[in-house]
Amino acid sequence: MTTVEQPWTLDLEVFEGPFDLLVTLILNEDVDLLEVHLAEIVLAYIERLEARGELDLEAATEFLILIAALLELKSRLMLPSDDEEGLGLEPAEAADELLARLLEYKKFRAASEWMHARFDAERPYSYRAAPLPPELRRVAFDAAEQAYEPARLADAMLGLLRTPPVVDTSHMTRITVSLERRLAVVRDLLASRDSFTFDDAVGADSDRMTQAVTLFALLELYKTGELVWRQRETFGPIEIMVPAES
Amino acid sequence: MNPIARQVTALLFSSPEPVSRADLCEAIGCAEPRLDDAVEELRARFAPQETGIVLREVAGGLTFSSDPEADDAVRRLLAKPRTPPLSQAQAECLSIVGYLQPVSRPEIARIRGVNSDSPVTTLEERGLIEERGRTQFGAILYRTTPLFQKLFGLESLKSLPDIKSFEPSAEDEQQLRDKLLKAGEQRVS
Amino acid sequence: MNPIARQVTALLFSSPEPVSRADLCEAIGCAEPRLDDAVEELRARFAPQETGIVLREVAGGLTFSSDPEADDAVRRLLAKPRTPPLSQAQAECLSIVGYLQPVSRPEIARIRGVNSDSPVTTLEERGLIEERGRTQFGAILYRTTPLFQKLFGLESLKSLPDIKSFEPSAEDEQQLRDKLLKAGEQRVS
Repeated sequence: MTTVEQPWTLDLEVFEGPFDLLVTLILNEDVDLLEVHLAEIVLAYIERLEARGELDLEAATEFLILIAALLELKSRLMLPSDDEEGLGLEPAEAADELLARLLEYKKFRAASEWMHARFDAERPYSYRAAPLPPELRRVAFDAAEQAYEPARLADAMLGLLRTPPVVDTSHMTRITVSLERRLAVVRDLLASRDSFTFDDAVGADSDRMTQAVTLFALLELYKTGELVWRQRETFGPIEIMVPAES
Repeated sequence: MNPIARQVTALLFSSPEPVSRADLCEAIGCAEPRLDDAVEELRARFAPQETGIVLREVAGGLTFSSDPEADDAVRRLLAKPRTPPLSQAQAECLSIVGYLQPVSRPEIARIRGVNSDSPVTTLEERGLIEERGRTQFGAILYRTTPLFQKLFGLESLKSLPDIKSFEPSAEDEQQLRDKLLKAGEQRVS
Repeated sequence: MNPIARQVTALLFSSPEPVSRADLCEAIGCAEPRLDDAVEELRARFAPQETGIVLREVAGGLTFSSDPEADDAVRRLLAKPRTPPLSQAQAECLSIVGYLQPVSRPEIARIRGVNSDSPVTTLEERGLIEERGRTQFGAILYRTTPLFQKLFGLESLKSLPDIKSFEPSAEDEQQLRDKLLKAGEQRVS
């Protein structure tokens, strides 16, 4: 396995959404995925969204979910399949599902390139912008005959009365961890102690989503200068500190 | 046709207003005498009973119009009854105005869960709905027109299909309105 | 030009929208074969680099546009900014609506993996897509508009390239699968 000396850089400007990024990432021949630090990509991606002035937590969450799917795939591959209990999908199925979605996305991505090319090719054609005179836009009352069915109005009304069913989100509790809440927890810790560890910040029996969102909260606070952190050894505890006054 | 004459043709075709010779020269980037030559060529090419389009020199400059020999056909084409099929957005707005009238634009948008200015304007242009006063906050209220009844073959507004038979809880107009607003909010959230 | 060709020219010039062959026949009062001959004559007359106006067959009908060779001059005259290009997000949403119509916002978001409300709204504002009914759960469904066909030079939706031509090849698929599994395995270490 080759070692990549030069950190691989990713021009995030060109990506639309996490599928786009993932497809590229996975298919890029020059990239050894071992060398790609997912955390850096997450950070760069979020920063890009923020720089564009559209840090949309929903989009950020979608992205985290996608990255999580990749990590989850990995973790499931670690387990012998008969050990799996209560997990909805077998690893192969999980991979198939992700693959199917990536392929579907890739198809429309290709179609969008055709749309771009066609749109550009057609732009130099100008059509006449001479609208109909207002008197020709409606039928004269005397000449009017029945043209529409009243049932159409009732159908439209009934459509408007329908409401979406209440969606059962119990299986999604993992992603209801709020960034604001995690930020508050970390800030409280910073206010009460000089230093603490990542494990302190997430709590003893936290789930993966809490860990991911807490990490995101730490990245945010690191960026704003509210904290510094260090990890003395690989896989060692992450220490978080209030920055020294300069 | 020579290239400048072709450009003049494209310009006159694209502009909704007559164009002065000075503006034509500037847009094309050519000198006035060369433009005059091109206009002469166009005058012959787009003469009456030549192509169906005629070149005219009016107060503001040069312009094209359709050849008067085709007036009857043009009228037949454009004066066809303007009753194109209703889009879904238009049908929804029309049914809201039909059943709840008078109703304001913001209320229509709340019920549908999306901005509805464009379909409302089209319905008004087509004469299916009209303004009828304003709310206390100044929003325009709409109601249906007699033309609406004629185009739907309705003797009166009472002949609108009965919603109660589908939606028994919508006893009266106020209940229907409340239900619709609630459904609209749920769809948006 | 023969009289029917002249009438067709006048009609296409006057109508703000493309006109179907059937409507042309009806307005002129002529049989379809004679119309077809006239259209052939127009096609030669209003070919690119002939007169500055070109005949186009789009959105289910015939229409004129200015010749692309005059694009720069037209823009200078009308002081028209170039139509803003499609953003990548808009192009993806437009492809999904174009091929899957009618399709709802949540479905578009599912395929793209990101919330797509903003590009969908922009496409609607640009007149390229429009509402077409609702799903059984009340989500608005979208389809493309005739303007989409016009701006993309499509005679009808059937003129879109076969969606199969965009499907990743079996080779691509295999490669993606291998790499995906490999990515999963590598991460185990």
